[in-house]
Amino acid sequence: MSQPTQQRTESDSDVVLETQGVTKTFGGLTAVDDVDLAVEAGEIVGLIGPNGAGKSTLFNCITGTLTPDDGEIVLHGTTVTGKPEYEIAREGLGRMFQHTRVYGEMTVMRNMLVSAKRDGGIGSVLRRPSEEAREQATELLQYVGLWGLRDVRAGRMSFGQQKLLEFAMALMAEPDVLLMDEPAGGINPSMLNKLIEYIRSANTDREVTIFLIEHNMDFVMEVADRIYVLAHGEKIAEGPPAEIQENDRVLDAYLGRE
Amino acid sequence: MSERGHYARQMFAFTDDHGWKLLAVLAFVGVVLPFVGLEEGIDMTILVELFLFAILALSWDLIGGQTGYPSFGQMAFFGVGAFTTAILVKDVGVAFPVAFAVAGLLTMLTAGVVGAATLRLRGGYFAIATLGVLLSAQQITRNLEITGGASGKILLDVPSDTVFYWTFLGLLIAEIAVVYYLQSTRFGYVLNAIRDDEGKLTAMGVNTTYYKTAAWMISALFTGLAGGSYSLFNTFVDPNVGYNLAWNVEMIAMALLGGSGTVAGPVLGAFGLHFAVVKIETWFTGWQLVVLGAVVIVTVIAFPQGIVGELRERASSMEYYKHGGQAASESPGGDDGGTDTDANGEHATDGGESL
Amino acid sequence: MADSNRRSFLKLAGTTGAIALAGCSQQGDNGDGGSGDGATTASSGDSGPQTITLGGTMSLSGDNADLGKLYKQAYELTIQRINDAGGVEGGDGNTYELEMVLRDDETDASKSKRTYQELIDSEGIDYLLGPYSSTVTLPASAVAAKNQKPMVEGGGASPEIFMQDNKWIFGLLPTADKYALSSVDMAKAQSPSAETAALLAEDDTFSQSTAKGVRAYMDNQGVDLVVDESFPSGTSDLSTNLGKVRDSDADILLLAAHQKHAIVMAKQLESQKVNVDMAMATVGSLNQSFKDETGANGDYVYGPSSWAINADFEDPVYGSTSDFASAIESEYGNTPDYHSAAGESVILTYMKAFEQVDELTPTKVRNAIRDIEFTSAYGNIAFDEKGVIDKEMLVYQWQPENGKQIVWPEAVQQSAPVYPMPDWSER
Amino acid sequence: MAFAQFVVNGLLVGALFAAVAVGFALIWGVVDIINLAHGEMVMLGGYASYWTITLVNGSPTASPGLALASVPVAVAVLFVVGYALQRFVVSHVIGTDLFLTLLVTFGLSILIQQLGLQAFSADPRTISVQFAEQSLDIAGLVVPKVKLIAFVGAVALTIALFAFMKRTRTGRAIRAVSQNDEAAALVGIDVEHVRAVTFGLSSAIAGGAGAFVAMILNIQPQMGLIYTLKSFVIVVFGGIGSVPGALVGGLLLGTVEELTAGFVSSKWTLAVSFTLLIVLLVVKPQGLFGEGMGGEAE
Repeated sequence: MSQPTQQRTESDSDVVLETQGVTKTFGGLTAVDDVDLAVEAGEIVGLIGPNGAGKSTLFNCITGTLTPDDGEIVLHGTTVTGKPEYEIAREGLGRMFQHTRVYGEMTVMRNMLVSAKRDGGIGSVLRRPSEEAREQATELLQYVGLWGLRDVRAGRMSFGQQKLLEFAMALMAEPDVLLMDEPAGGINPSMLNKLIEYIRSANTDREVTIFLIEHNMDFVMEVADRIYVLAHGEKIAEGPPAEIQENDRVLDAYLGRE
Repeated sequence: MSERGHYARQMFAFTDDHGWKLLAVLAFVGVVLPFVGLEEGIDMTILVELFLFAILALSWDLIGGQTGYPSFGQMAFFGVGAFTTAILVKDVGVAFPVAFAVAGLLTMLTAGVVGAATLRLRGGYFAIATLGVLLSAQQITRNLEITGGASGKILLDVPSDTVFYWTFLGLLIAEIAVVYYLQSTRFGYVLNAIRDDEGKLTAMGVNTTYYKTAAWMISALFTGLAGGSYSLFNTFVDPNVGYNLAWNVEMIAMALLGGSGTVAGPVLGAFGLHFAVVKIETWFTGWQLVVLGAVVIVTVIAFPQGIVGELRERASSMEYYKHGGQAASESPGGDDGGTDTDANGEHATDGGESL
Repeated sequence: MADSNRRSFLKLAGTTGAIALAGCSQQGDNGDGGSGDGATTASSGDSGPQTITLGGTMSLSGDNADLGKLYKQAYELTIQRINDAGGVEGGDGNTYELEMVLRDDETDASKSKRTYQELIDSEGIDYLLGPYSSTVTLPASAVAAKNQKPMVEGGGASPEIFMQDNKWIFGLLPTADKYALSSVDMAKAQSPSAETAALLAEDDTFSQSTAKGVRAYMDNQGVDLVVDESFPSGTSDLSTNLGKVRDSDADILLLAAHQKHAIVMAKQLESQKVNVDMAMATVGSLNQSFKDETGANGDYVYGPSSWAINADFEDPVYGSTSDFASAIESEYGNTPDYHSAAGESVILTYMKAFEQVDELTPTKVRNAIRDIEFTSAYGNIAFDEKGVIDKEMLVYQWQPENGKQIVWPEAVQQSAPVYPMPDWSER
Repeated sequence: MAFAQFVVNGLLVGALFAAVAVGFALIWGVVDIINLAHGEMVMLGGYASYWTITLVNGSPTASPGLALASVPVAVAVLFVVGYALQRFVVSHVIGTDLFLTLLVTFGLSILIQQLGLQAFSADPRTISVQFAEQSLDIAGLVVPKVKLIAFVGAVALTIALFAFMKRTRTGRAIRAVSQNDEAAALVGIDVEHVRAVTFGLSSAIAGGAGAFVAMILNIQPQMGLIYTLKSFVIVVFGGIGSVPGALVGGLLLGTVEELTAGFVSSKWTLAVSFTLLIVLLVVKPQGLFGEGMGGEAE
């Protein structure tokens, strides 16, 4: 296949998520064009690019919301392209949405419990949630500071509170890889540092590999180990934050010089 | 669905309690009444109808309120059940309990088939598709030989009203117990999550098809069993009785006016509205539908979240502010996020998927 | 018709229901209100004349409210006339005033069981008036049988009602299967004699019974059925079916349906260029409103009736058929038709039965009705062993010169039928 | 020949269904209301026209000119009725749960129907249009004159609505509200008023169609339900919320029904259209003509 894949053959065992030549077009417009990228276990990887660069489309291809026209999605070394979204998610891929999505009419606690990783067969579905799940939910809610609101209808909370809840819900599912679409979007500055802290600790303490789209440059440069840059659907750069900041093609893309 | 409608469906900790009490009171009163003088007659007939409508409202609510799939053709299953027992008892000559069981199975099967086709549709599309199912079932039944065509089936050799009193009471208690229990399980949580944001749930690794199909089938089962008993109770069924278009709307009105997404709401809504209908028919003979129409309009406008829902929303507000509300997790002064809520947060979860 | 007593009784019944709903055990006081033969009739107490309350439901709203209105008028006026004349001389020596409780069933068969049960238990009614339409009558008649209360009805004509071995139901209309037969007889007797027929039937119980009856009859009489179509009640346009009739060259056209479709047929016969020798509609083609709405297009259209407004029958309340007709007309401003006359005779049947029993119990009254024989504005009233009146349908035709005329049977005809109907090109 | 005749029958009556459904689609698209009382607007329109003619002539018999002149009366009356209903009743449930709006319009439906029953009695009524009951013979096909008038009238109503939406300021405001009511409010559009006007237009066109129904068929207080149900089918045929789609859908439904009546049996007409509704929704929820047609008039 294409070059980057071959370059990293020696480290393949560490790669948890990989896209190989992923292409997606909508009625003649190519939203994602032959994109290769790889996320290794334990990394925090950023995905940036100007508006309309195809970042969200790429995310949707990875999660199975969209099926790529061409190319493969590889999760833990197995191809998952074309599988239903929920199956891909079950294989350890978590996701947070750009517009925060929680179950608005359920209580905070139930939002957590319904997000728990399913254990056991049909029978477990028809039982009350296990003690472990409750403990885990309690711990996570205390961690993000929502424990006091556990019996409140989630949709009643503020946007920031919902964002934290969604983050806690994502962790509740114990993902290996967590895809975050603009986690910092719409959050007030005072909460931003808290968020960075949460993401870091999820990454280190809970061993969640994180792959995030972000527009807030300060945020992404601070939190990410490595960054991919998309423009017009194509991958134009990759590397550590410092390198990306110096990259001419990236600057051109952002400043519209082409 | 959005804004006002959703207040009706929250704070489940509150409902758990309610469902339990309702179940206990209903079971006690229902079982005791026949031993303290309830005989066959008008009171028993009205009680049977109250039970019947409570079963229907709760059935609708399981799929329409709890799962958020707005079925607008639930009476299709009632008709399938009604005609199944009518044919089995009258033409095949099987005993009522057997016919009853077959009716339940057949209705669930029908729901499975219909669900496979329609449960992929959302919001208004689903509502119309299910309405289409009801209407074509009615028309097809009208043209079939086996169902008695337009003339329907006369069923005079049937069990006594007392048998149906116990049947409907048992069905209602069973249904309340089932829904009440399911609400506390992962299954129940998933149904509510489907209602709130099915896409999110799928992204979190849940195959929603199984859950919503199962909910639809349970809902159809109780509707079908109610229909299966009703045709014999009424001693007559034709396509207008079996696929009653007025009831199709009434059961939804009952669930919504009581408070949908709860156990107590639909049951109390059914009791209240049907009792009102009975009284209106006596007091406003000839004008009863005018009054009923006005009552429905005024009630919906005055209590959009239903009666139980109204209580519920107050409880939720108290809970939120008791624990500091917005300030609970945000630094003081940082209320930018708060103002964003209604514009973004609510719409993303509530408005995104409908129509 | 409501007095304060009934109101308070009704409130009491309501309270009982409410208590039952709330779950308290105040149930002992009901259920004995009206069951069993020995029950007393609801009486207004004091020392005034005793009253007998008749009760039933009618299509006061809903699809058949136009016909339900006719029954209600006839019931009310007849009861008023009886009371004005001093009431009913009961066979037990007492004099009774009649009262009536009439509920609205909206022509909804899922309402009749509860409503009739309510009338019996809460209103204490022992003598039931039947509803309109066969579907509502079926469950209602089952309630009557179960509670052993007689039910006399003038609005349910499906033969199924009387095939259930129900000893408590009596019908004053010829059964639906007979509705179209005399029209076929008439067409057979004309020259040229009808050999082929087209049948269009609405898909409701009544019309399907009519179609079934006439189908068998035509088969028997050697009339060839060349078009045989049913259509849903919701159908508003008959042109494709009428086109089939035109292309089939059928001699006669029978429409088994109600007034709505009778009007559409009359309008569209011309536009679809249907030239048949006879076009008849089973229900609704004989009302004045049919003619008013269709104008010249309604000319020559036939319809069956179990009653002749100009027949000369003696009537114990009004005097004669024509007196009855003019009484209704002056009171309500519309001409009565056979529905009205049947309704009137429902009340009279009870009156006659009350006069003949030595004790007023539902069973005795029922037995009296079985053997009853009298004449009313409607004609000779007597029931066969199934409980149906023995009556044949007359055939009427709208004639441009004379208006509505009885044209069959020949023995009673006012005018000869204009048969064949003139072609549209010649009108 | 039979085939052509059935198609003609279908198109003639289908245009009326279309005019009814166009209003249904409009209000669904713009105000997001599934109006279960829409059929009652047809009924009221029919009576408005009927009483106008009766008032002028003393009987419901009219020359073609008077019959046509009664249509604008029905349109105007129903516009006012629709405007008021939205303003005073339906506006209370705008933007709430789908079923709350369904319940309110259902309540309106029975209320209007029953009040109609009390006011007009249950007797079916019809308008006789003089000289128009006969048929034209066009290439061997039977084409009733009165139906031809109604066909042209119904199509004209639909086109007038379409032109109104495209050409007028109000039309543009309606489209703006349908696309984004919040943005429309920001640029100074009185959203409440526009919604009420839309409801008025929707009812007006249904009322106009009702006047034609009174001429070619008949009217009754309980006639509304079947028109509401057919509107559902048509709107699904044409694509939900699409005005031009509804026109085509109506013609199509008429044709399908008459072909069923002609070649199978009239007793299956409703069963076939309701089943088609389900199949279409499942297979092609965006309607037979896809999004392309749907987008335009919304």
